[in-house]
Amino acid sequence: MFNLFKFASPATFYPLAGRLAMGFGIASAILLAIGLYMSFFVAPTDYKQGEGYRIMFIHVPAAWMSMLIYVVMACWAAAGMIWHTRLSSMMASSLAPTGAMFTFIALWTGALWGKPMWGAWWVWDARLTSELILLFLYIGFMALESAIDDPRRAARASGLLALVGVVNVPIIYYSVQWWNTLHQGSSIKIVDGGVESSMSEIMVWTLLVMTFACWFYTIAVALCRVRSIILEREANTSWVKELLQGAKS
Amino acid sequence: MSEWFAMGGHGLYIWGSYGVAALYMIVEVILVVRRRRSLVQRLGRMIRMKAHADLEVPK
Amino acid sequence: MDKALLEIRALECVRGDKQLFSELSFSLEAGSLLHVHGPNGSGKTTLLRAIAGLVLQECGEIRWNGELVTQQQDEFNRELLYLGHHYGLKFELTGYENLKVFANLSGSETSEHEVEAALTRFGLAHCVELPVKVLSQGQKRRVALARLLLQPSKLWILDEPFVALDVAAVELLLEVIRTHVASGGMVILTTHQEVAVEVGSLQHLHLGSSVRQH
Amino acid sequence: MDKALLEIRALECVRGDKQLFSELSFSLEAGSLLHVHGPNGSGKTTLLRAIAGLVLQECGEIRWNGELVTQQQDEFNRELLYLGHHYGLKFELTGYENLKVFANLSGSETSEHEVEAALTRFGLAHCVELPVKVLSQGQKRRVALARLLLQPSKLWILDEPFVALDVAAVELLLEVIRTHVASGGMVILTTHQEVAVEVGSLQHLHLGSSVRQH
Amino acid sequence: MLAALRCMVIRDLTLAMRHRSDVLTTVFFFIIVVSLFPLGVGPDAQLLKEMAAGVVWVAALLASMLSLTRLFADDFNDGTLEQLLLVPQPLALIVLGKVLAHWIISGLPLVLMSPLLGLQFGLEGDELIMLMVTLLIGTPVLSLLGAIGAALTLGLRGGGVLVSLLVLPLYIPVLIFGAGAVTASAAGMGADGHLSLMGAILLLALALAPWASAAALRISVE
Amino acid sequence: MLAALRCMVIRDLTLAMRHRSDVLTTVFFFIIVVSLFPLGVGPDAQLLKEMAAGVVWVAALLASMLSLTRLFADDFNDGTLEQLLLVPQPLALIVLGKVLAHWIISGLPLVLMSPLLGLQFGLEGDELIMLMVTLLIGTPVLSLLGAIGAALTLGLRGGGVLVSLLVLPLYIPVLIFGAGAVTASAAGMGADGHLSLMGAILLLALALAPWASAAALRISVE
Ligand code: HEM
Ligand SMILES: Nc1ncnc2c1ncn2[C@@H]1O[C@H](COP(=O)(O)OP(=O)(O)OP(=O)(O)O)[C@@H](O)[C@H]1O
Ligand SMILES: Nc1ncnc2c1ncn2[C@@H]1O[C@H](COP(=O)(O)OP(=O)(O)OP(=O)(O)O)[C@@H](O)[C@H]1O
Ligand SMILES: [Mg+2]
Ligand SMILES: [Mg+2]
Repeated sequence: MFNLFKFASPATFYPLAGRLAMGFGIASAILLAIGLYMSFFVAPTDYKQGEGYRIMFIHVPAAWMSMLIYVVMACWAAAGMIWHTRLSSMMASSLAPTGAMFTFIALWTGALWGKPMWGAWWVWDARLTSELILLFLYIGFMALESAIDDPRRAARASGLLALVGVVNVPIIYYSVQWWNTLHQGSSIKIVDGGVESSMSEIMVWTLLVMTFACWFYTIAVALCRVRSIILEREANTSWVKELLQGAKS
Repeated sequence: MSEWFAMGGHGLYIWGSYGVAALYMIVEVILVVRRRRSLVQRLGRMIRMKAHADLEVPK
Repeated sequence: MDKALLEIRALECVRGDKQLFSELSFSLEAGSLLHVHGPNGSGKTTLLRAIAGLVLQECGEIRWNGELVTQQQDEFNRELLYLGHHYGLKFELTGYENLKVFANLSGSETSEHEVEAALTRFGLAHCVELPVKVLSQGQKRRVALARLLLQPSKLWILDEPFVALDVAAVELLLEVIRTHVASGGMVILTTHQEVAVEVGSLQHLHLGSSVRQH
Repeated sequence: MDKALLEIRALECVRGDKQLFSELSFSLEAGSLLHVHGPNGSGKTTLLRAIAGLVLQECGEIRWNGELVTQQQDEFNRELLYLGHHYGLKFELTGYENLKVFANLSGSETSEHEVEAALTRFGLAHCVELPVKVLSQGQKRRVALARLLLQPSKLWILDEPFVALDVAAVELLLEVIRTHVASGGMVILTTHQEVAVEVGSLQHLHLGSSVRQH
Repeated sequence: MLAALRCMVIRDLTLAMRHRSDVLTTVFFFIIVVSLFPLGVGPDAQLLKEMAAGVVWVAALLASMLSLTRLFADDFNDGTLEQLLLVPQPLALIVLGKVLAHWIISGLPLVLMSPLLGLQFGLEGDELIMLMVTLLIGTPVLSLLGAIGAALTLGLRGGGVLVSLLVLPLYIPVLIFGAGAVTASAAGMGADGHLSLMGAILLLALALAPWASAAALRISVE
Repeated sequence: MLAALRCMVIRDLTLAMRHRSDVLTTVFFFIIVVSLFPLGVGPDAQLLKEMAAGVVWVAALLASMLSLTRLFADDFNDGTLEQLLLVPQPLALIVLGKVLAHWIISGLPLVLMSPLLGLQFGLEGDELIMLMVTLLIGTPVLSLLGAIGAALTLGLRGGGVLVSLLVLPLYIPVLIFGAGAVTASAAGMGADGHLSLMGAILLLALALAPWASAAALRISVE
């Protein structure tokens, strides 16, 4: 989805990112409002879990985003390594904090869901553990990046780390199948074009709306952050000077 | 109303989840916007000062 | 004259937010020496390291034998000997052991005898058995330079090789460089000292506020 | 002429199983410069470090103001500034911070302004805010040398101070040394380079196969 | 190719032998950490036996990680690393040589010590052998993966703790299968599945980690 | 006297705030090490609950020890330590100030994190509080004793592992009583005895360790 702009130069990308961020931000706010309304007022009470299952509508999108963002981040890092495009590594580092946040939200909401459902805040189950590791990977990525002074070297080093760490994502995803665990397996499957699910239709729709809201939110925040990063790294170029002088005088 | 907030006994857990998630997202947005704004200010000041210095030195 | 072996085209290097040089182009054929001049911090070391592949250039290309060096790293490294500010010696090993390791890694079959001869030539006969860390500054430098006699590389990149050497050793090194160039080798060097590096085909490159070339 | 401030009597230094020099005696009064000559490994660095108290001599004595330095270590250290092969800089700190630390440690009240002036004098004005580790070799050296302008020590011991400096910086350093000697300071230095260290009262000391003195 | 590998290994082993105390400290650290647990958990023999494999494995992880911080640091500081980047051999091969030497110095002694520590925790016969075998397959993976982290943090302030943050998450699959194999064999189940998975991980690490470390080194030296 | 102490503490805290990542990495190291054990031992909740106190305590020992190696190192390398030896205040007081700052930076965060980790291991209510209290009394002792080891190994090659050899044995009494108190209170027995013993150890360490470290520093700087 970000690939469209891969070869764009920072100078042309900067204003474009501003407009896109605004658009995605608004879209995500609207979707979030609809999604929240659906999850609390439209979706029916679950016959097995009662009201508690409503945590799902934030837990599952956050868990999905946490993994997706890491993969996207690794892809950007790989692109930066292969083609030496400056923008790619900036995109990678702009995604990391949001990814870490969603990982934390998945862990937190999972723990709050686990107490009423399993009777424990935390069990050392494969999926839970690997999600925790994912959080450490994000933190390691950010720590390494902040420890290196030279931004270009920092981008390359942390990009390499992201690539090495990406092997963990399939482990998280398939952990439920490899080890039989407490945590629930996939309840939504994509079978030749159609979506098949064990949940009621309205729950699936709510989940999808919330997922897209989170997705758009991520894009908006990442674009906004990448604008700051572009400014920081390109502070000495003439286009930044013109831009800032124009804005201030 | 308060019955709805209780969520069938699971209120604490549900509101704990949604509350923290909302808090985090709002804080993140604020941080991102603030970072950009202060950066634009700082760089702008730097560039303007440099322009001044360049003007004054040759004279 | 031969076709140029080493070709630099439109090279640009940036460190931090400082552009050290840009649009730098030159070429070097077999049997010639390039002397890079410039004040402190003008980017001589950076240029030399970029050619050796230790620093990534911002743009521009470096060709060896007509091909990009990045596409033939191993072959290029076989033809290259880089000696920088650092000695690149393990201080716990003796001079002999240090040289032996480098000779083995460069893939050349170097006999014990040759290593000893190189050390003797650089006046280190009486301290072969001392670990490098107790040697004097100039002696350390001599050990590092003894590699020049052992590795059959074509291109020598020497970053201030005369530092810490006494008069006799400077003479010796000049002699070694002259022989190398005369037999078709290539040398790129920098130095702030006044030394007479006169050889057949000599080029000068000036880095600094304004980049000139002659 | 004054009474000699620094006196060396029958000094002998041994490293490993090698006697570097023995029966070495000389004295130095205020306003004079001692240039120590000798080939690589002849013991120049060892002699300088012995005077600075960084190496223990085998026998002989070193007197400052007529008293043994070992008995007035603190006072002697206050009068001494030693710059060796190593830069003695913290690579993570900026040049400014490095100098500030040294100034503070030496107990002298050095203002921000003075430190900046010293850096500017050594041509480092545009890189005060860079950590020393990214500076070029010559720039690092210049930072270390800027200490000379900040600490009011009488005796400077400089081990090959001209290494890595470009022509302008060598000139500048010579100027600084001349001023120091002219105002009653004392300098002991070694160098392999041909530089014109001509000052009022100049002594030479030759170390090496045969120890001579004039 | 092989000559260069051999040369690197011998060089690093010679260097290590020049300071023998460095080698010993890793082993002692391993022994001490393992011995701390019975003190913390209490003397219950059954409990100790059940946690034995996990504890020995975690201690091995920590010991290997601590010794890693110095894998490239010395070469980096004295400029040898630069020269190693320039020798006409694939850098990955050089890295492999260094990692091999590191394993011989700090991994192999752990493998050899492990049966003794297992005995202290009440492991017996087959379990002891299984513990040794898993460590034998697993510790090279630790050295290989750790090299990536060590290369990435080269020359950084506070590299020691940073390297643990980067490397420990990557170690986790090895830990799970390694300790799992011992537990499974203690429970009478076959551990073949675990072992073959570990073998696969080792092969994968052997094939990829040297390249990744080489790339990281190039970034750090610049 | 007190002014000098305060000055030292504030100086060290300011320095730590300059590299905030250093502070965070200690906590993360602690969390990661604790999280490694369940992966090695397996998910059996009962087993995990029994070993919880021991594991958290050992991890605290290791985290505190690792951060210790840098307690005096920076000051030593840049020559500040020499200067500190010369100020007209008892050296033991200076050391106490540094240790206090070290505890605030690396001990206190562990204490604050411990209930969360306890929860993951299934500890509840009283046990959690007991875990926190023992760590609150115990971690200052770790910093105090560790300072002696850090001072002794100052400037030595491979100091990191050496310090662990010197210091870990000294830590053992704290570990036994600290983890013991939690286990005892979980078993429903009173932990008062353990706690008062730990208090005594703390007082003793507070009275003696600064002097010992000061003496060690004088030896190392010479
Ligand atoms: C801290 C605890 C937890 C963590 C770290 C966690 C982590 C995850 C992750 C990573 C996913 C996405 C995986 C995938 O899409 O296949 C996920 C999905 C899910 N989780 Fe959790 N979880 C936790 C607790 C819980 C609890 C307590 C429940 C309910 C009892 C739960 C129910 C679900 C459901 C229903 C899904 C959606 C699965 C699907 O449809 O694919 N989780 N969780
Ligand atoms: N991160 C950075 N930010 C700004 N400038 C930098 C950065 N890193 C390096 N530099 C500058 O790049 C230059 C590097 O110069 P280099 O080492 O190539 O000089 P040199 O010509 O070899 O000098 P010398 O004669 O002193 O050896 C220095 O001027 C240094 O200040
Ligand atoms: N342990 C040892 N055994 C034998 N010789 C030793 C030992 N330690 C040092 N040396 C010798 O002592 C001498 C030290 O010389 P020093 O460093 O003083 O020389 P220098 O005159 O400064 O030389 P340079 O001009 O190269 O700097 C060297 O020749 C060295 O080989
Ligand atoms: Mg240079
Ligand atoms: Mg010398």
